[in-house]
Amino acid sequence: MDKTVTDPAAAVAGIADGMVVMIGGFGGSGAPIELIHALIDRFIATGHPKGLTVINNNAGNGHVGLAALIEVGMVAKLICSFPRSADPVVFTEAYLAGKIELELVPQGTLAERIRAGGAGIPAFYTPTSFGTDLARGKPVEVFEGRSYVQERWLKADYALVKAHLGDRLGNLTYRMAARNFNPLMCMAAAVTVAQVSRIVAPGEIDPEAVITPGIFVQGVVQIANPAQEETLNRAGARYPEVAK
Amino acid sequence: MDKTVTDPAAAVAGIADGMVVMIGGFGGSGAPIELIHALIDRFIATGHPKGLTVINNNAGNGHVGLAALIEVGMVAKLICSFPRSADPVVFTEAYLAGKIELELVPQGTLAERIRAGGAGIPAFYTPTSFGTDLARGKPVEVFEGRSYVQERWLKADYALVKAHLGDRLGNLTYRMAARNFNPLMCMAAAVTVAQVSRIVAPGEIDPEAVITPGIFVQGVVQIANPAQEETLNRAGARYPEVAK
Amino acid sequence: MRLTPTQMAWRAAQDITDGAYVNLGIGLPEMVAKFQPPGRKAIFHTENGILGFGEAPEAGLEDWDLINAGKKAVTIKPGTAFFHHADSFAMVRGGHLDVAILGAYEVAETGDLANWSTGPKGVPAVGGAMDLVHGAKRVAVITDHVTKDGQPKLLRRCTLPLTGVGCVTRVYSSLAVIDIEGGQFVLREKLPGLSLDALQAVTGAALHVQGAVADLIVPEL
Amino acid sequence: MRLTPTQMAWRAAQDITDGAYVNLGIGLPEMVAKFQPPGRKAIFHTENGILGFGEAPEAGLEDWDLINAGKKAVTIKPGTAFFHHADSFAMVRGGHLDVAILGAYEVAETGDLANWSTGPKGVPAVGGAMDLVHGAKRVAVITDHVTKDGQPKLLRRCTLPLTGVGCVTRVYSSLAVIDIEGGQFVLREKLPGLSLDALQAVTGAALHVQGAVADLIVPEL
Repeated sequence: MDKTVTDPAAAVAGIADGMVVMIGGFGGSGAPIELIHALIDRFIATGHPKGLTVINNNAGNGHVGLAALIEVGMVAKLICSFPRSADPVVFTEAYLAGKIELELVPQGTLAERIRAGGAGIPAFYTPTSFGTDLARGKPVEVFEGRSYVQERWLKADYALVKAHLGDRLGNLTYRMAARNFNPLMCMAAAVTVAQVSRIVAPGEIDPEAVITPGIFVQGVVQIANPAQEETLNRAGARYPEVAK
Repeated sequence: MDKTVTDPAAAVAGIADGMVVMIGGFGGSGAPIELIHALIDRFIATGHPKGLTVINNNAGNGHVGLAALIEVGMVAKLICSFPRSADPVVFTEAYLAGKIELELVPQGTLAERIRAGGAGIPAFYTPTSFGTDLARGKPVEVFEGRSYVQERWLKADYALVKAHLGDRLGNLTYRMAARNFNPLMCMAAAVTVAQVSRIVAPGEIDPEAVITPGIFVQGVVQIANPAQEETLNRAGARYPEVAK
Repeated sequence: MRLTPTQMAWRAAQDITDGAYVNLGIGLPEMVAKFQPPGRKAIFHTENGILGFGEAPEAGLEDWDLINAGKKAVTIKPGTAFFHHADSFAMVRGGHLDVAILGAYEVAETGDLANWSTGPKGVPAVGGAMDLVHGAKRVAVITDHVTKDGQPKLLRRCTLPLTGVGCVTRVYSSLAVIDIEGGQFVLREKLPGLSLDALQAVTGAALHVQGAVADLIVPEL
Repeated sequence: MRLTPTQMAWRAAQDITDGAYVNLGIGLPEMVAKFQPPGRKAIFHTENGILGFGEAPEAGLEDWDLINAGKKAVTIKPGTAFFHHADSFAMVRGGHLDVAILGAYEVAETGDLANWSTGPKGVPAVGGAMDLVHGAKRVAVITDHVTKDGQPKLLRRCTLPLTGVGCVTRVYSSLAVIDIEGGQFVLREKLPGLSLDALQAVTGAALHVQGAVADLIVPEL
């Protein structure tokens, strides 16, 4: 078994119009920029995929990565906790113009809903958001004298994640806080594709150090020197490049 | 801050009559034998603690560790998934004699209930046990056309776990499949005491390699060469030693 | 004339594809791992937190921190991963396993399985079976076709406490390979020397035939 | 005469005990970390998966995989641990944090907090605040006592969308330290030059006095 995928274009080739796509990362850390840009390339070339529902903690920053995905018009709906950033202009304009739907979810609930999707738990109760606008319409139940809100799992057709090392069986490690939502999204998607800085031979990752076991990963593509959103934004980058 | 505890006796000194105690391990792997035996020593010397509710995957094997805890009469109730072993005579006799109460829980549900206790999730839904005797009396709900059983969290007053390395902040690693329920129990108990093979300085455990972050651990005690249940049982060991 | 446990395990192994994620129940199903056809490598999962473990070590080389769900010593190999019990059952319950193969006391034509309790006497023990039957994409059973007393184990309805409802889709018995489809037993293979009538006589529910019934041929093992 | 944001952060820091696990909200609360009294070391948690992180690196030495919830670069130090978002919020929701200190638009005498939405206009953003207010053992707020327009931020009832119900137990304002007990604001400390009447005049609900009210004295910073 070899889950290696040759390039980012091949890695995202299966994403179709209207799919639900989880994209890892918290701000720029752990964001799979090259996979997102490969998806944009496909859209520029073919007009697809479009009408995507994207699940990410944020809503993009500047004009690269997730922001660029929104800017070119591929995203119909965003499920996130914090659609603000240093430069949130792309999402803000799309949202205020009514061009993109927003489902706002508290960050811990977002993480837990994704884990639940991966773990076969269709619903769970949390104290988070009880008594607030974000609990509106959701069932409430009292356990041991305290009120809790029922939340549902989140699943996806695809997850695009960024990891550090990966082997051809799909075992992954992450780099510091770039871990964040990535391991959860690997669990919750029918197809998970991970971009990794280096593909190593099975056994090179210590079995104790595997964060995402290969069972949760369907494709691994090597991007040796991945771009970092913060660095791109400080350089004023745009994707696709305007000059093209 | 230094969570180091000098010896097993001090580590278990706070466990009182009637408490709920989670004990890590799957069979002998990851079972904190020395902590259990320290608890037995206290009972032999003082008559306390007694009437404990113990949560473990199993019900002990032979006449050491959890089996010995049951044999000396400290356990009023056991919550477990699989009370069979190579030599289950202690639990079997106590159970058939009506001396110990048993709550049988499917293994994945047991793990998830403990995690839920640690994660502040009072209840969740699982497909496991739907339509079986073990779902009797539990709420059932249909999500997306499939039936699920509502399960509640499990929490404990104490967790006794076995880890591999630990630092004085309580960060822990485990050894291979000895990980099992241990990290979950650390999360779900008001007080977690971990026996570790070696106490290391903070920073000696790679931040990427920490399995249980110190926030979940209140005490760390070094047991340099921990006994292994399988080895004790093959040698026909009993605790406390009969010859004493 | 019937298959030995080893032969049943061999037959079950022929249906496991290369790269499949597989959980094998304690006991007889564990033997399936030995009979993977050449060129295929399944990845084995054990509930206690190992994916991609290897064969048993030589006697005397056991490490009791490295065991499977049956508490037998196993080994690691390149690509092994360790994880805790909640992650392990996320793999199970979340539908990430391709196949689970379990033992059975009884299987019903509805796909119901009973394999954890022989009734109110004795000590009940469930382990991970109830999670596996509702988690794996395909749940199969390996079982003698009849009990030690010659009574059918394949029934219209289970009489023992259930492990899961409508979960089993294929039975590898000592006499036949039977699928469960639409609430019926559908016969796929039977021992060459065994007539359909003879097989039906030791089966507690109607056997249906859809298309050809192949000969169940396994090597001497 | 009122405290600067830095002085409010200093005051809040005085209540954090040695070894406490603390989450500091984005912005003003982040400053609390700088003012730990000598001999005390809190352990700081950030929602995006770090426990026990260190101070900001020098400019130019940032690693953008090592950031806090405010997306600012931080550092590791001996004892740091990384984990994923579900484990991070298990720490929060599971009651493992000792203290969370957050900013506020409004705080009610009931302990209700509003700090995530200024109403239907603009883009709403909630982040981890709703989890923190129901997770940490103690939830405190740092806030100017009044809005930029001089209107009270401490109210009988919040007028903006709530972050949490009955969750705040202490407010460090630019004028006073106020506890919330039994649905009342209980004044604990106020600036020495400020009369109770003057403080009440800029507070949107009754201030109660139980025992002595101490002088709120902070260093020049």
